[in-house]
Amino acid sequence: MTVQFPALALILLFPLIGVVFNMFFGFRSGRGAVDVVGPGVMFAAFAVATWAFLTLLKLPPGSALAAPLWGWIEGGPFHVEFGLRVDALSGVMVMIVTGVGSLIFLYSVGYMAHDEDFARFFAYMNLFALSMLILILADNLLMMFVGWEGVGLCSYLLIAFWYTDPQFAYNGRKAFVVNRIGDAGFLLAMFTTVATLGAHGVWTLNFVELHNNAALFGPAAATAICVLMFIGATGKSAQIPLYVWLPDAMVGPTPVSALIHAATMVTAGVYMIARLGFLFTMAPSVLDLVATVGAITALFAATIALVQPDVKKVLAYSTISQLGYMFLGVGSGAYASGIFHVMTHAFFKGLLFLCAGAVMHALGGEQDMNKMGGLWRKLPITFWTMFIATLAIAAIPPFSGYFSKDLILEAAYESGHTWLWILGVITAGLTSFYMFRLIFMTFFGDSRVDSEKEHHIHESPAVMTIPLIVLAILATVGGWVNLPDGMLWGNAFVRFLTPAVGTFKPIVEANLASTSMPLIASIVGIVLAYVLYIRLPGLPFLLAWRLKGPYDLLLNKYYIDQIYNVVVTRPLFWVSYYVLDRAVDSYMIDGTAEGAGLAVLTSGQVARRAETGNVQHYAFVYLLGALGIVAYYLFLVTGR
Amino acid sequence: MPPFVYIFLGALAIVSALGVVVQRNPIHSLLSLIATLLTVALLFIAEDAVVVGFLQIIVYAGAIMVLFLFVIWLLNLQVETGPTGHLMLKIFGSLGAALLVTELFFILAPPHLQVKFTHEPLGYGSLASLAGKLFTDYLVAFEVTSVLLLAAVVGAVALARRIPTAEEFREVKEVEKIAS
Amino acid sequence: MTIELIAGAIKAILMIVLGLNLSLFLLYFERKGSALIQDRIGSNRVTITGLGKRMGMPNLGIINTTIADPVKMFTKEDFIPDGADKFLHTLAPFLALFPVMITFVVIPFGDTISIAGHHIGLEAANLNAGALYLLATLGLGVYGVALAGWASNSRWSLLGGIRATAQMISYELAMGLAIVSVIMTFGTLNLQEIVRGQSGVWFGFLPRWGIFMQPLAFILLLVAGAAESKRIPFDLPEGESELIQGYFTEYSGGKQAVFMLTDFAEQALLAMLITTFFLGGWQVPWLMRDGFHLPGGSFLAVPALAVSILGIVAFLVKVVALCIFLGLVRWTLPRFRYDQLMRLGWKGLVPLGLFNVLLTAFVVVATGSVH
Amino acid sequence: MIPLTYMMSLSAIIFAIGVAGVIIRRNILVMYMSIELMLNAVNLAFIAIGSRLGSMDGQVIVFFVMTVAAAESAVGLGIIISSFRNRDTVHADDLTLMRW
Repeated sequence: MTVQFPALALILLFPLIGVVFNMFFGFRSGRGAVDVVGPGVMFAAFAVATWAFLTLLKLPPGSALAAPLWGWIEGGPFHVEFGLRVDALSGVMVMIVTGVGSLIFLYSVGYMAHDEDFARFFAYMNLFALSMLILILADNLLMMFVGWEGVGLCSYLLIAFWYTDPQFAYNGRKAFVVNRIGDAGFLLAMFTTVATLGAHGVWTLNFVELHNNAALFGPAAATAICVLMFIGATGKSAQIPLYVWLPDAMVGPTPVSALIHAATMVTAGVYMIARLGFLFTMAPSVLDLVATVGAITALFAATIALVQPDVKKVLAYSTISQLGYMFLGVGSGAYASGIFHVMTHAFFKGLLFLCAGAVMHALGGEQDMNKMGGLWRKLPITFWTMFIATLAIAAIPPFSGYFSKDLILEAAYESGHTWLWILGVITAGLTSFYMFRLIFMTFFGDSRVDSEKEHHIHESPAVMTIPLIVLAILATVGGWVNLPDGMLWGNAFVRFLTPAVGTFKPIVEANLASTSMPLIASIVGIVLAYVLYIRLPGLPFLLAWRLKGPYDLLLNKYYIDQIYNVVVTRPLFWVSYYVLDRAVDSYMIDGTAEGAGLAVLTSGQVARRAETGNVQHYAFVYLLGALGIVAYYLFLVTGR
Repeated sequence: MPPFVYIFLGALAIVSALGVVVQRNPIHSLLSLIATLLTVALLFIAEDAVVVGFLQIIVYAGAIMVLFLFVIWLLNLQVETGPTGHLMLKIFGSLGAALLVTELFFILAPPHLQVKFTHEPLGYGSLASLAGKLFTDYLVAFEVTSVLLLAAVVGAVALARRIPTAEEFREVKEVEKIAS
Repeated sequence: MTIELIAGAIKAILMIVLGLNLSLFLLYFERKGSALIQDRIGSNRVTITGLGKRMGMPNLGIINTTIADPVKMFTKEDFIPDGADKFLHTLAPFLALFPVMITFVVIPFGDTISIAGHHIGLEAANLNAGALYLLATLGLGVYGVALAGWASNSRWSLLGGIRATAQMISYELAMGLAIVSVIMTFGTLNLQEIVRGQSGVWFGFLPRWGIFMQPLAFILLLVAGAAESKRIPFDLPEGESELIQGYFTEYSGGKQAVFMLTDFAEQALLAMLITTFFLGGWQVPWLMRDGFHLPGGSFLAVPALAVSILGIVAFLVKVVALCIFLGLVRWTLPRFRYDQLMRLGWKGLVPLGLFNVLLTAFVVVATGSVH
Repeated sequence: MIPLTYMMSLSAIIFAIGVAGVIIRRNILVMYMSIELMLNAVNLAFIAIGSRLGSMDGQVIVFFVMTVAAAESAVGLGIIISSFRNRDTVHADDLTLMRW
């Protein structure tokens, strides 16, 4: 059943207010007002979202809240409404976005305290929140696409926030372009959908109606649409082959990395696939593709993260690999578990980024872990929260990450993707290794901080630490909403989501080995990290020296950027310049244009002879004309 | 009106019209033109278009021609001297004009020109009848004409006005100060 | 038919002679009247063998103004300056005099009289479009002075001519507006009709003259006419102190006499016009066709012929009185400056005239007296 | 009453004279005068035919023609003055700006 809940519009209205205020009055009103309005609207939206979510919980399972606002496009039979819809899936996402979002906004107040462009920053952030909420609350594909584009734009704007550095601006452009490729896929998928359904006389993009008419999609159409959608998802969610933008996106302010590039936007792809689950279920081959890509991405990114010296780079690659987990989950058909990991990941990865931000804040923008160490006494809150988050991401029970990641790997195993499961397990081990490497290098050992930065290391202000603590709590208990079967309330989360995304039907029975392997792998990773970075600090360098080849390979991220540069970018530039610009533009187009001009010119040169410029000559010609006309009439009256 | 009046006036009109073209001195041309206008006005009156005839004298001869006179003075035009070029143009222009006359003769001569004669109504050509037509059938045209005149006045001023230099402007200001 | 023609000729000659005689009178007044006003003796030398003195009468200078001056002028050398356009130089004075002279013929100087069963209106030409004819001829008066100024190839003359032209066409406008308002009041273009329209009385005693119907138009016509005839205070075209004699600086002898005659004739014509339009023309107060209807209600019978003669006399009296008035003005006021002249003409009289026409139109429509 | 053909021929002749004047005189002012000549010729034709048809329309048209002629000459003379000011000539064959 669907309940009308107009208040949903408020969730969009509040960020909109924030955008308008910060964009047009932010500078004049000064820092105080911006600091109040920027996070304030997010908290307000969070409050409304909570209200909506609670009402949703009271309703029987499988029901939804809807707020059809107005008709948007009326093209004959084809019509698109501007409507909002909150079912279990989007409800969870809204809670994540507004909740984590408001915390991160609060954090940014402290983080951006010394930046001049605070108003622009919060305007962009509010705009991002607005777009993300549109993406989530949309009740049809087109509106979702609007949000999809909006978050892409905001990502670009915020990555290049400090646009004075050309490198940053370049990274922003890179993210934007790469995203465009994915968006093209999304767009084509939409066209295909409309075409396919239109052939059957159904003109709609509404999710519910699509779901009801899912039977109309033949397997071929479903496959095509899903592939295109998946391309879009890889672009937005940084999967192979379109992940390259995310590491570079780290040049943006850390709250941006936390909110956009860890917690919310990058999970849009997962959300989209879960939202269109009924369609993907009709295309199992695509599901396998999704799962494979996810697993490989997870392992791939994790290996790169092993050796990165830059703290944010490590977190970026770990984000990619966690996203890979999510895709593995949804690819295995367990959409609920994927979304579950989205939630927990939002908690602990957001927390990790915020902590990294706190560290950088304390060290005056230092990002190189080789210049850190021994900070845990100086930054106790940061340390403990980050430690909790690390345990969570390393999937150590009872922290949240354990439940979600375990659920995903279990799903992978039970859906028969054994090899992918093995990859996932290895990745789990790598994950815990590089995360604890990060912890150890940052907070333990003796300090390697530059001496001039040494003395003014300080714990962050409360406005920054409070979000850390709240998120730490969430990262701890967040996973408990979905315990293994039989314990207390069991898998309440999955049960809650099931009516929205469908059930997961295992084909292989899980066994003790399959359920215990990930945990073992994680612990092994932790021990390994401990040995390497606490016990024998020299060993890593020795290894790096001995295994120079693989080390450089990882350090340089498999030279993927260089390869793309040679394989894609250069040819593209070459074609654009030599073919399109030189040949087509200058010869064909300009040739025709100038040719026309030349023709006119020459004919004018000829015709000019007739022009003496003397009025009387013209008058004489005029007289001749008059004579002719009179003669004609003379012929009329006299002739015949 | 007895025919000889028409003959006399017509001959006068043609002669003076020729004068407009052949006189070398612009002032003489202007005088010939005025003479033509007056004779034509008299022909109007002879044709019972009394009001229009007098209007022609008042407007044309009394106002517009004075304007011409002023312009001639302003430009200080003298007798045209020296060879006036384009002899061919002159010859062919005259020939063309002559040809036009002959053609018009043929067209305007009976039997081609059929006009059914009617007796003129009472008060024909009087101010009342003219005004009656003007303010009923031709009202819109009349109003539009007034707008046209206004536009012409503005345009003429804008065209002929010379932007005074700074000190000229100052002088004008002083004069006005003295005057007021 | 013939008798009408004869009568017309007689009347035309009569009017022109009248105009010329008035001009002579004005010439006399120019001499002796100004002397009187300026407390001089004036011209008093030439006499016919001192006849007047012998009779012990004071010499009023009639002889030397009315006879000696014209004789003297016409006997002087007629000089045409070098480089002047001879034809136009000769043509100009007559071009100036001609329109004025032909204007006299439409002035009604008396009521219709009947001689031997023939009804003869006492005006040279009874035009239905008399007022338009008036305007037309007055408009043509410009060319004489303009060409005189141009043709005599002299700076003074040209300046005077330009001034005269500008002044005349400027004040023609106000004049025309005044006449138009009168026409609207009486609803006819025929001057005789206009004069007839001024018969009768208001409130039993006030004659229904135009001056009482159109006081504003009266003032307009008076001022504009004075400017039209280039008399002081509007005599810039011939301002002696600035341009020796203005547009007829280069004229001498008979032609100059013609110019002066034109001036006087214009003055006389102006007087006649004002009389016709505003002072009831030949109307005698309270005099009907059969006799006087005095305000008291008492009646005094008068024979028809006497009525006609009385009318003519009244006309002449009014005209002469106006001439004298104009002369007084002339000898009283100083001369305008050029910009003042133009301002008065364009910013003063023309708007007033327009306003007056508008007002008249309203009144005419309101009183429903649309003809 | 004089036959219509006479008036028509008269107006035709005057018109043709005006045409010739426009073409052969190089003084713009005189060309303008010739244009006025043509206008008057046409007016004459209007009046003649109108009086023979016993309709006032011809005279009304003539009235309008006069008004338009007044406006036209006002603007035209303004143009002549300004052109004389800028180019210091009133000869049509010196004012060949239309060429470039």
